[in-house]
Amino acid sequence: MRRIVGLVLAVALMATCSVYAADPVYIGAMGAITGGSAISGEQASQGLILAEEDINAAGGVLGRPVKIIMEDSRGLPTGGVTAARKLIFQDNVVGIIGCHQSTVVMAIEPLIRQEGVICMAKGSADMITAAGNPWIVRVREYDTLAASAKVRHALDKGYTRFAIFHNTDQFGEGGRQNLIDALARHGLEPVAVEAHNTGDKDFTAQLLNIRRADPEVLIVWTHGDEHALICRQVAQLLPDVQYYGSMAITQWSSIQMAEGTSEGAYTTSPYSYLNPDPDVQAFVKRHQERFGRPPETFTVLYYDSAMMLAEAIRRAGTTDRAKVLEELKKIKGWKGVSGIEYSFDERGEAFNELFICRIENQQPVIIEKVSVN
Amino acid sequence: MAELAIVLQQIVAGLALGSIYGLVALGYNFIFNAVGIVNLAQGDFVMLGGYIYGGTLTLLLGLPFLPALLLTAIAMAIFGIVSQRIVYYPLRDAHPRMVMLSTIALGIFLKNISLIAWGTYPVSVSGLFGQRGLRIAGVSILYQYIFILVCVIILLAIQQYFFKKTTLGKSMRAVAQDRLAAMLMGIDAYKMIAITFAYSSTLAAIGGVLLAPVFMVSQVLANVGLKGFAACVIGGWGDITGAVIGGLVVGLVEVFSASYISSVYKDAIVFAILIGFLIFRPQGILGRATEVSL
Amino acid sequence: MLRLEKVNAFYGHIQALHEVSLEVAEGEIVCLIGANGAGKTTTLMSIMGVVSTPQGKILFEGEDITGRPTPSIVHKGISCVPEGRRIFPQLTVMENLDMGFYPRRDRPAEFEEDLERVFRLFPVLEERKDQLGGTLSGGQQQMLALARGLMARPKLLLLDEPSLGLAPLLVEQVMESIVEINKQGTTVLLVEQNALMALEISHRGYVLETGTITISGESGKLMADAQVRSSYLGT
Amino acid sequence: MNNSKLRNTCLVGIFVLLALAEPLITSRFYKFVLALAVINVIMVTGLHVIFGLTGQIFMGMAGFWGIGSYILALATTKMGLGFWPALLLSSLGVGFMGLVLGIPTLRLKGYYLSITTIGFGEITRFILMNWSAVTGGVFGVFNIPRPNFGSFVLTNDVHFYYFSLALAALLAVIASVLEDSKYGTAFKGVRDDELAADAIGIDSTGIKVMAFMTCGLFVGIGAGLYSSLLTYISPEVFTLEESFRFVTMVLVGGIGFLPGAVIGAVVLTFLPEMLRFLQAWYLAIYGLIVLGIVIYQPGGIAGALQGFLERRRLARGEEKQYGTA
Repeated sequence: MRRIVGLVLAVALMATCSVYAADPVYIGAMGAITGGSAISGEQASQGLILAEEDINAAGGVLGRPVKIIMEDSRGLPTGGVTAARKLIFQDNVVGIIGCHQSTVVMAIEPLIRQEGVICMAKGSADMITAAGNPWIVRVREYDTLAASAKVRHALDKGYTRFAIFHNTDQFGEGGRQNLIDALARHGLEPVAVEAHNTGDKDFTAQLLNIRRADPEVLIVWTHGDEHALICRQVAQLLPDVQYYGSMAITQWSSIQMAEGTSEGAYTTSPYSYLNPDPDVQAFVKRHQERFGRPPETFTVLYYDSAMMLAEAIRRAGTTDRAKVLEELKKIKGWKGVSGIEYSFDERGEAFNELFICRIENQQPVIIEKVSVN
Repeated sequence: MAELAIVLQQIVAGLALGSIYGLVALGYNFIFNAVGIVNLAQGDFVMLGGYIYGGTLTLLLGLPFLPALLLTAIAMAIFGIVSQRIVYYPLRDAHPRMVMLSTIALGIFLKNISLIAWGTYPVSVSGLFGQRGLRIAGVSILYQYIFILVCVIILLAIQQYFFKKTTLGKSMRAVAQDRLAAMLMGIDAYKMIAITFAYSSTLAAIGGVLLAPVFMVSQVLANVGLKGFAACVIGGWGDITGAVIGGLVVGLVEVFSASYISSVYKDAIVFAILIGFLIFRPQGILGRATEVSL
Repeated sequence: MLRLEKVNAFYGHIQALHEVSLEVAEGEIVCLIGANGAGKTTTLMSIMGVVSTPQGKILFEGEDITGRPTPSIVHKGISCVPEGRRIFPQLTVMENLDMGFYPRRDRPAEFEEDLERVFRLFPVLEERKDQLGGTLSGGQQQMLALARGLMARPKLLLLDEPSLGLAPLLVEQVMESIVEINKQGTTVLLVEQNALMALEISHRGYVLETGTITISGESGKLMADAQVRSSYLGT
Repeated sequence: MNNSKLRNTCLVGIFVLLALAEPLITSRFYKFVLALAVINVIMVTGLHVIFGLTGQIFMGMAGFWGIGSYILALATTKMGLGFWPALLLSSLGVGFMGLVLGIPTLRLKGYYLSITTIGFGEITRFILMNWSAVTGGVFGVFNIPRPNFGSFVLTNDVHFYYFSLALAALLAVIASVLEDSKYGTAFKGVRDDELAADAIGIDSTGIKVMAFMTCGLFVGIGAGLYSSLLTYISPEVFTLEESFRFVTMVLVGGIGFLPGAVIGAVVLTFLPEMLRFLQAWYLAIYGLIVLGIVIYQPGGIAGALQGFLERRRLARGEEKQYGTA
């Protein structure tokens, strides 16, 4: 019996090998699979699973299959540095997609520079590209872009009294600074700035402090779980204030968690699953069938990154990282399943446009597309 | 007037949070009163209760509130007995530090196994009241919070009665204070301990069920364990009313320090107060609980 | 009533009792004397089933109770007042007595009657019935421990060093109450380091040395025994 | 073989093995993990003094670790100090923190002490995160230098590894000498029975403070090396989970036996990296392993080893008996 199984296995193995005679090309990815932000890691890995299938269905790259290896950063710099070393030294990857925590990207930045590995960062902090590391590109909206888009949109609606409520982590602190800068460019100052820690559950104290300042607009800069709870509590405590959320509130899961209290909130987002664009809808449908829910932002961003990296390898005709990077940076007007057209600029930013979304009937409806210039 | 409304709202929020911590503290207290140990996985038990109620019974099986609550309580009671068998019983004669480590390890295991079992998305259920609430004079209160407070008071009364008046309760306290002597009285100490774990896990289940609609269920929910612990210390170990009062104090401290001192240091402030109590007033606010040799 | 036949007991790898045989007849006070560490407490704990699986045979009223769980032994009618009293410090005097009543909790009607009996024996407990056990004085705690043991209305009462740490006057008082308890119909097995006291009030006695019974007999004879006198009575 | 001789033999063996292991590991990734492991060895040597010798469950390692890392990072990048004075400063700084933490917690025992140290660790993390003016807040500290000997800088992970290994060996020697001194006896006295220790005239509170301080001095060095190895640190690393990880290292190795703690540190640094393929399951299994050890092998690896040696000794003794018969 065992022999038969062995035989079958051997045949199966040979069959697979004959399809892909060559060694695979390895692409690395990093995300939080465990720990407090494991939710984003799961979203990312779903995108990568689909990307690997699509790349290989299209014949792989350079006549070789592509294997995407996702490593756990736990969302922490410590986890990130070992994960990156594993990907670089053990798996010899062409590039690393992620991580979505800016602090992890910053932790691996010296290594990326030293070893010359492409990093398609997913953190939003400005300092990632400001570090001047030629090997880092970013496929995500960056904080300045999101902050100024939000401020401009609110100003267009005639609001002038802004309150800011942010997470104390790197994401939130960066957002706060960018919002204050964006307001300053219009000669304004926030009437209140409040903060909360990751994992907080009750925000009454901060929201009441904000209520004292009597703002017209509340811009909240934080992650999915906290966002949902803040939406609920804002509905109780600040029912008359116009809510501007982070990208997280457009997420399908976040809207469910808010239980209707995010209704009417605006946000900037690189993606909405309601985008009528046929490419986006095709991807949403496929994801829905496969995983039982619409793809979230990190899913499409990781997917798009993997597809672009594969394309850059094809164009370069080699896995030589410098050449691939060169080709990657030449990509202009690449249409992703996020609905955004990516064009890498000299800083390595792929984003120069963004959607303004509004939650209507529990759906993230795209109101307009704004671009940097 | 507006200022008054804000202060009232702060008090309401503090009491609401505090009743949650008090609820968790009751669970700690129960095990402590009965076995003389601290189950550091109590917060994780609450999380597990929340997941079973929210993730499995409500969202997956679509059960209404009461049957879901009952089944969660039963499931957690069984789980309590099983975990007692695993993390406490083999260590019953070992140094208490080993029990402490084993409960922490159990907590880590539960947090991560629940990540696998229920996924990374927080489980959100509406409970009986959803996001509806009262509005009086500019102060809004969620019905769910009122419900929690009522439950805590009822449980407090039950627990108080149970430990002071029933033979079972008294014999549990006897087991906690001197297991050997209790056995010499003919008390089946290990049966008592199993019952203890079953009940305190049931308390955790109720905690999870009540918290799910306001906090959602995710691994972070387990953090209420530390706050509940702080409530126990501040109220005085072993004192049942003290646990609830301690919980309310922690809730109020949290909200007021977030309002008037620093919202980002509010947890640090709670910890600092906790440490202050441990050092300067280990018998707690009420000072009724006598010295604890932990 | 109680018979031990060649009982061996172990703590880990260390053998604490070597083939201990002894007998307690109904209505007797039997004392077990010996130096510190001779195995007196171990003997009692073996009877109570606290020492896990002793070898040999322990018979109570003709029934083999070797290795039975402690609670079931207690329910058979043996009570033990452990060394160091071990009253429940955080329970009130009443609650402590209530715990003593535990084996008979299915007969609540008899509680008051028993309570009266022990309060007659130890009136001080009635005065302090709402006080926490831990706040009593040493002598009062010893009385509470005795009273708690009696609340089970045991056929056989095992007493482990009831005189330990008490002032001489109190020792006398405790011993008197043991005699009184016995007169009221409870058989007593008394473990004592204070050999003189023990022999004075008991009918028979055994001497235990490093886990072995070396001498046994009527208390009066033991008191006259030269070896006992030199080793335990200090004369 | 008495206990301290067994300990010394094991330590020498472990450090020699560690020194020889590096060339055998070809992957640069695992070479880096090896360097991390040695840093953890240093940290655990410190924890051994509090937990292993003195028996106090110290759950605030992340606090010590964070403070030490930040002292070195800030001293080198903001104050312009060289690596060596900065390392000394971080050792002394954390040692001082140990003293400060030790004094008010004198009276605390068991759970109370552990919870206090949990609180200490969490408060430290909040301060590191939010006191941006000094710590740089959540953005962390960049460009932390590697150690240097004159103009020779240890940018290579392998060089860094041998350097840390030498330091770790030195600290292990110091810890062993301490353990065999009268202080070691006092530490163990407090661990085994605090009341009894008090009764025979050991100043158990003073001894606990000293254990905290010694731990701080050691951990400060490990923490300084850590931030130098990574060259970038940020505060969200120093969590309660990490504190527990260090406690686990001692536990897995065997409480009270330094070579055990060292093995525990190495094993538990490599284990997660080797279990990476388990992805989300890893931490759950890790919790289960710890639980299993606490319950079924409370002596840890060292306990298993000692049991094995004892059995072998017994077996050999029997053989001899037969031989002479």
